[in-house]
Amino acid sequence: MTPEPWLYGLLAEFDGAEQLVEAARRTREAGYVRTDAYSPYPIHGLSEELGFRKTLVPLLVLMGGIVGGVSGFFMQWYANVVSYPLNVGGRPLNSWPAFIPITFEMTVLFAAFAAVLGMLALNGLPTPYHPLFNVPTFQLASRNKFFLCIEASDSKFDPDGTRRFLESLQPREVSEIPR
Amino acid sequence: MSQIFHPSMNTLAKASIFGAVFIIAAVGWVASAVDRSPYNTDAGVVRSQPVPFSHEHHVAGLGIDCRYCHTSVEVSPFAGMPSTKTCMTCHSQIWTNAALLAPVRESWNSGAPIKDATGHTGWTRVHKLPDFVYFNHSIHLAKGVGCVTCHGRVDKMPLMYQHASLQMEWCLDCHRNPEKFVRPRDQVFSMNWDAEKDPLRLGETQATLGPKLVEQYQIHTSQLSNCYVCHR
Amino acid sequence: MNQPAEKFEDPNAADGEYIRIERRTDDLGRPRFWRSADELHGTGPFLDPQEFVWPEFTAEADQPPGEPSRRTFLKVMGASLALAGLYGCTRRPEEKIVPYVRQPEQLVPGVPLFFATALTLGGYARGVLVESHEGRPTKIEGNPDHPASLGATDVFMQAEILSLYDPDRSQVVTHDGDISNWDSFLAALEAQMRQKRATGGAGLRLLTETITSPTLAAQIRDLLKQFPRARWHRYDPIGCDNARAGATAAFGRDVRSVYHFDRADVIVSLDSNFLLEDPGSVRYAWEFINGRRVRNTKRQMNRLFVVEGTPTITGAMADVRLTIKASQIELAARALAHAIGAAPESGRLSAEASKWVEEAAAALDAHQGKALIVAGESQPPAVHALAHWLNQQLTNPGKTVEYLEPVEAPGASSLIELLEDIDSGSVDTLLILGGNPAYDAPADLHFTQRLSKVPLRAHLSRYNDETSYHCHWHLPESHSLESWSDARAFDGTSTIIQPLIAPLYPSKSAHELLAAVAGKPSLSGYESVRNHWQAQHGSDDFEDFWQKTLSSGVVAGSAARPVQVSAKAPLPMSEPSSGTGFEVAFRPDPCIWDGRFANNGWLQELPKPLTKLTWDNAVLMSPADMKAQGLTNGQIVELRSEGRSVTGPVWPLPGQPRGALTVHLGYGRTRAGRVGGNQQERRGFNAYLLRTLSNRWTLPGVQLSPQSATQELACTQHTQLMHGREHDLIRVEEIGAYDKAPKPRKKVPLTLYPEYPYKGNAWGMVIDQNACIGCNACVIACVSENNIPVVGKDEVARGREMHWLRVDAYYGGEDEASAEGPYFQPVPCMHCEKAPCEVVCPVNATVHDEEGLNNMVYNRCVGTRYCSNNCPYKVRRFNFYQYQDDKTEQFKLMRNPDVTVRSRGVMEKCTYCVQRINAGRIEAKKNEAAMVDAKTLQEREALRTRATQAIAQIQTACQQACPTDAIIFGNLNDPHAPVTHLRSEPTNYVLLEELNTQPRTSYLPRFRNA
Amino acid sequence: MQPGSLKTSPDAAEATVSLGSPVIGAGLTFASVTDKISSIVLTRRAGRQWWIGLAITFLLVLVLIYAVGYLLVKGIGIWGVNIPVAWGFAIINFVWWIGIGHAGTFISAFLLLLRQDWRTSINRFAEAMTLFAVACAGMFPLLHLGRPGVFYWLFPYPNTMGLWPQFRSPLVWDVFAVSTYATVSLLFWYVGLIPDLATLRDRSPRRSGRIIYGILSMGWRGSARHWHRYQTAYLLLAGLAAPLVISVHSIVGMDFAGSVVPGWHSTIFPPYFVAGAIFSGFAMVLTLAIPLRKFYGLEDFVTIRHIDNCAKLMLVTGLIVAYGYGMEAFMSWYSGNEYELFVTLNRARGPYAWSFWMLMACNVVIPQLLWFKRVRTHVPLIWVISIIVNIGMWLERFVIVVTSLHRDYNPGKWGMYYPTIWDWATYVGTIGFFLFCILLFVRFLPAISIFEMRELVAETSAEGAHDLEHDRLSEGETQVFHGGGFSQPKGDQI
Repeated sequence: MTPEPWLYGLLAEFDGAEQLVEAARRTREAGYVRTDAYSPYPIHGLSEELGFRKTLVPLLVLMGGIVGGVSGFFMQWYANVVSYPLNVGGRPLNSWPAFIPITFEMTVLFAAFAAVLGMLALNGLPTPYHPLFNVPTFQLASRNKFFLCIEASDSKFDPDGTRRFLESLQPREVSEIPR
Repeated sequence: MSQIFHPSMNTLAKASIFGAVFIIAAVGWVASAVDRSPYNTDAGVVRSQPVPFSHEHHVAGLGIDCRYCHTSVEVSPFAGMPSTKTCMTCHSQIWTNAALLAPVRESWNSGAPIKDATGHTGWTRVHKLPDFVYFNHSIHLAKGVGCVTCHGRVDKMPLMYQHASLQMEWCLDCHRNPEKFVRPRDQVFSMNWDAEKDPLRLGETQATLGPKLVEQYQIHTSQLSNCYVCHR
Repeated sequence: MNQPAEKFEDPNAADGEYIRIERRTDDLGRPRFWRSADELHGTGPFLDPQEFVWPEFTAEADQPPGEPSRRTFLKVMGASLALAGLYGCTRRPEEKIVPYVRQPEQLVPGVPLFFATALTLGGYARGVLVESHEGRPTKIEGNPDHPASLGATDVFMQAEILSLYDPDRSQVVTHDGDISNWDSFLAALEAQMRQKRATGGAGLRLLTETITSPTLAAQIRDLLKQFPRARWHRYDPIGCDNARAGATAAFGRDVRSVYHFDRADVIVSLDSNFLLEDPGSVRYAWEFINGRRVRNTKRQMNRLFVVEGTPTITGAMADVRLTIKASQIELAARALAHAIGAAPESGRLSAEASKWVEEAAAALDAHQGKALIVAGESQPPAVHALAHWLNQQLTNPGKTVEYLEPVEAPGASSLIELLEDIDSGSVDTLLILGGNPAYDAPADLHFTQRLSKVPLRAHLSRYNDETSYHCHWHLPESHSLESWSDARAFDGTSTIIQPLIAPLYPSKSAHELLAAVAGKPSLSGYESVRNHWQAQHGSDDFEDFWQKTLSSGVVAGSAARPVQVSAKAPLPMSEPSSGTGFEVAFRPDPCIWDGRFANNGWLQELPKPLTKLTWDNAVLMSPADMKAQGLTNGQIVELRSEGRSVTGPVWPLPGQPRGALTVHLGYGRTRAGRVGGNQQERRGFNAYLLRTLSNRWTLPGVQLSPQSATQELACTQHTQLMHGREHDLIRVEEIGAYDKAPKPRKKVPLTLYPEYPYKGNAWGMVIDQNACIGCNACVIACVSENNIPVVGKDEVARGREMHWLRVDAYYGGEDEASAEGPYFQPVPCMHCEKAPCEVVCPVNATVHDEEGLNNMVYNRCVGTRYCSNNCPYKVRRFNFYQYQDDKTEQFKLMRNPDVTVRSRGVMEKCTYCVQRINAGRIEAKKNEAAMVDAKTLQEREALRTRATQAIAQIQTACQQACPTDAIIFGNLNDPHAPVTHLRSEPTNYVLLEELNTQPRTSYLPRFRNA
Repeated sequence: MQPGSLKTSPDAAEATVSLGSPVIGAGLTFASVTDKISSIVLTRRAGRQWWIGLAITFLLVLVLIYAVGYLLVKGIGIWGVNIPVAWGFAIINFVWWIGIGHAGTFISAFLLLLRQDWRTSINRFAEAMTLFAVACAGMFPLLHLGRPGVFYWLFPYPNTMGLWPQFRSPLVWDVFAVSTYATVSLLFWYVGLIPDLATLRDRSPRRSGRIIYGILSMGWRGSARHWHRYQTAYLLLAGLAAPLVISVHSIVGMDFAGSVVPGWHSTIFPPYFVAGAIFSGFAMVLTLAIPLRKFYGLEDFVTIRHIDNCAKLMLVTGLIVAYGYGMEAFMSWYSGNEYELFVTLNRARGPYAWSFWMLMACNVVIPQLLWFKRVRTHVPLIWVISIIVNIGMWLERFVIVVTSLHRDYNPGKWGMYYPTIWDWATYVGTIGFFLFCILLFVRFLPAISIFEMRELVAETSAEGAHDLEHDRLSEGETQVFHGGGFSQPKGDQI
């Protein structure tokens, strides 16, 4: 059966982290895939319960660092050896030891950018508008409430069945998320 | 709580972060373009002169040698500007009543330097280097750098304008690779010399001839990019 | 001066004269010049003067430092918000090129010309070559052909360029202080002279300084013939009066003594500062040093004994030195005479003094005929007579000393006679030609109030000064570089003084004024001079003579004739000065002389050789006395004598005798100008106020009373002790150090860095500290050559003076009591091959070039000043403000067009005069390139020689100015270059060698022959 | 729970402190933590002190603007610098400010990596402090240029001169180090802020606030997956910032160590510069934190435990610095280099001896008091000591810069350095600017990391984590709190 087009999903509100983790596990076991949980602070292991395995962020940071370092050193070598070779205080043109500090700084700079931008990109941020914000109580997700959401786009989703399933998790309440 | 933003904000927000990179790059590109543009370098800008002197007419038309007017170009840092007397050697005979030449005659009769209609003394400088740059015409000629190389085809300039940007990178281009520009010493004043078409040096091209001349004229290329060569 | 350019059109239109210069070089490789043809010396404004001296970054226009007013607030806020991001964005202003109407044939635009002429000090000529760019004199060098110069200069000659362009020079005739003009003066004069002709010139008086000019002398002679009852008086604040009186006393007639220091093995100076204060000093310095150049191959040097009343640079060079009160020196001289076998036994001497006398006497005895005794002007005639007698006893005349006819124009009466006549009311017209007696006449003559009794007084001078103020008429006098004249050197050699530029202002020379007095107002200086010499030389081949003379700068064979004289036995002792309290010695200031250079910023800012004080004179005092009196540096003291008093700051001078004070003349001017002091702002104190006719040089019995106030003095060297660093600073060796010195060896510096090969030229400099007399000529030459700005007293006091080349003076010895020297050490940039300054510059503004020069690129400098911190020699200077005066038109004309004018916020330093190096290199390269087209082998060789010559002839400004060749610059890759030989001397060393900066500037040690 | 009971009396807390003693007050819940911290920004009125403080500091900012303007008009000559002392206040202040900045990064990065949970309540404004300190520091190298208008020549960019910066110069290293440091600190700080910005967005009573914080928070909604990547990125940033902070002050140290100036040319500079930086940094943290917790009644979050730990770290770094001084003096003697030795003696006996001995008193003697727990837990006393250390660290830079330069190799060019009114105006001006920024920060952004505090609550008091009665109160709109759900601060405390 096809879900109503106006519905984004169903949202269950919990009081505590433990309940949320428990709920998340049972949701996954129930075979729901397009789910997500929301909490006022990072809860250890929650994302794993939702079937989230590993993130790409560290890889991006490594790449960023390598690019930064290489380009940093290359810039200095090129400027001193190729572009405009000058006898500066009788030092060698390629005074590589003197080039280390800048190489290092460039490494860190690029890595840091990779970390932040990568994290945002992978999280799909920024998304100032999101259907979840249509649920009045959702604002407490940034205070003291814990939420579990099953999206209507999930293949197993059906408004009544899913609602019944969610209520079986003893949430504080279950509300619909209009698009 | 109600939505704060319209759905379109999502795209907008993502685009703004992504676009920032390109915006910065674009700004940089524009800046460097302006820096090299005639607006900044004055290249190609014709200046008003007391007399609309035509190099095209005198050089191409009459075939007058550069040195006839720019007398000190071979011996001095300064090429030299023709004195009124120089102009009058011909113009006391021809075009003696031309209205255009009134300032010249005026100067000749009064003994005062040439003035334009508004009473400003002197010719307007066309090629101006900063005061911390010391350019020496004589050495460039001695080493086989032609007038045309820096001043362009003045024989095609009815009114004089600055041919090159005269920026440091432009100078360095030749100071680093003189072989691309040097010509035989006997051809430095030629307006249309071309390595391929030189009857005395058949089969040569700039690529083959240049290095030889650099060798012959003892041009020490590596020294040419020393600061003190131009700045003191 | 409003429109400088117009002032320059056709300078000597009046003369119908012009000089063509060709260039050749003598064996010394020094440039020499002569002129031929007789055409117009006209050099119009071939370029707008600003063309060459536009400040680098016009956007950085700036006022001199000062405190902010409320008015500046908005501007400041605005600027701060703009945050100066707009430097680069200012469009360059449109510039004009102003060509000639008729270009003088000899002139190649952009190529400087050199003219031979002479400058006078106290009337005596010193020959110079003046560099002229398109009609603007920019630099003064010595004339190698001139006996008083030998190609070298002193500080005064160098500084005349600034005097010429001094905007404070008098620019108009004034009458009773109101602006007037020459016509009205000449009218008034004519009216006066009309009735004078009737009375044979009764009541007409001339007052001048010493005159050696043959033409002027002749003009005066003619004038006195024309007006028999007129009289001519002479007064010099410094002069040679004692020497001439001494000669008269010894020989019965006035003779001029000319010394040959290079022929003397033993030299005894009786309070004579012959290295600085004699008309022949520049030459004497060279001769003296020539007698003591120590090399591996020549290990002897002459021996200098000095007894002096106050430390001088001559005393600093002494091998055996005695400083006692000036009044005691006559005793020492007599003791010396006694020891040599003269008549009367002298008075008692201190043990120290007797020891000095014994040593000196012994040395003199051992070198009969190769010795020389010189007496100083500050000593009474009796001492001079003693010196003459001693020289005669030692058979020196004809060998180390010669006696010539006097070179001064004879027939002048004294100042006192003039004043007496004024008192007797027999003077109604007084023409004062030059000089400034109202300021520098002895105080007890009350010159000004007696002067005011004269009905008509006119004063011809370069400045509207104190004397002008007390005269009805002030008449602007032309500068020596603006007018025709002639003058004789210390040995009588004449030079024709030719102008390089038309008078900047409506001024006349003494010749022109005297011509007017004689009724020929239209007679130009050129005519007067030329006519005189035509009369002297006779008309045949005169043209030829005239051209040769002008181009060589000396009148051949015009030296004074030798005379045979014999010295009488010494006079009886002149009664020794008495009186309790301090004894004050008056001395000419080593920088501004008798005050005539007071308005010259270069000289005011020049550190005095011994004290390194600038911008002020001080009461110089023995440190021991200062302790005893509980005085601190700069504390104000009052000097009182015979009801006259002056107040000034005290400064310690090691070696100054106890109980003696020294004050330098020339300061405390009230009408010198914006630089030299005026009513609002004085510089230093006026020592003339204590000076009396009878005590012109030494004033006994002066009461000293300390005041509470203290004055800040701008001193450029705060410690003159070496703090145990002699080895890295000035090495002082006993003569014979060579025997101990290591054998010459090629130094292979250990370094982790790659060796950069210097295949072409490798510039280097050797400074011979044994030859440096600390005269500062090099410093001023550098200032003049390199457009170095004057920063003012306050900035100097804050350690911001801009001199690229400084002469450090360090005292040897244990403490101030036994201070030796000081020893002098010129410190330019060392041009280190492993330069510490370059590595720390963040923008490549200072890097090395292929000839080993440490390039300083002003226009790239952002001003972090890191390079200065990292320079162990502290030779870098920074433009903390816009020091260059880019507003004053005159200075735009003065500057060297071949050197960038630095603006605010950039570092600068010694460049080894790279503009001269480049000129030479370009000349050489042009010839090299031309060798390709050479038809014959000879032609090829000629070109090659010209190329090598061009390189070999390159001299730095300091080297060229140095009177003693203490600075030797050249190409270290040229095995024949003098610098290469000196570099390989075994005693040659570099400063702070252990830093391994591998300097190109190295030093030879100072030697003592004690 | 009852109003007022939340705020445990400071005296009680400060009476005893041990490793076990709490890093936050007892009985805090997610809700109360969130509400209390966010209310400072969202609903509380700015107190009188805040306005007075802002006014004073703004005056100082004007002083700074004027001093800078006058500098640009007249030139660097208005300062006391000269030859030989070509560097003066500008460089001294630059190093001083950079040093202060370091504590922020140290706290947020190092202590995070070391899992020091007590850091959470101070890292946020420590990072803010870093940013503003770096901003102040950054001004000086720019202003001290002879030609500030061409500062950009220190950056590599394609230019018509075909020239590059001179990459061997420590000053260029500085340019890269400081700009990298500023950028990374900013990123680190902002990333840390995102969840809290979301909290503010959700709690802001005003639409304007919701929009602004909404934009800044990028639509953060606390998704488990987001948290996962977020924490990874944050941890990696910390891992990058840690070596960065070391490198930055090492490079600043090399500005001196890289030269040949006796008294600068010393291999020990980089490490002891870093130690000194953290030394002064913690001093500044205390100088700011102690008044802050008082005015905003944050004693529950910034507890005596924090002060005690900071004090201990000050003691440790202070000892390292003292060791540095010792080694410097020892090496100058042991090297046998007469110039090095002279500099050491000249510092102790020369014209600037006063600064040297004051430095010793401030940085070596007085910090020894921190050995005593009584002192470490006596808040006013600690505050005074922290200020003394700040002064001491400024003096250290004065001694290093001035006394080394004013008498180096060549006695002929020795000199003295006297700062001018403009030196002082610029320095005081930057202090004003710094505090000005801090005041704005505490007003408009959460001075304490809310979500990390929630985390802390979750870890420390599992049972207190949810408190129904309190939640009811707060589900509605936030103005409910105006009635004062919890400790209503006394008027003069706001």
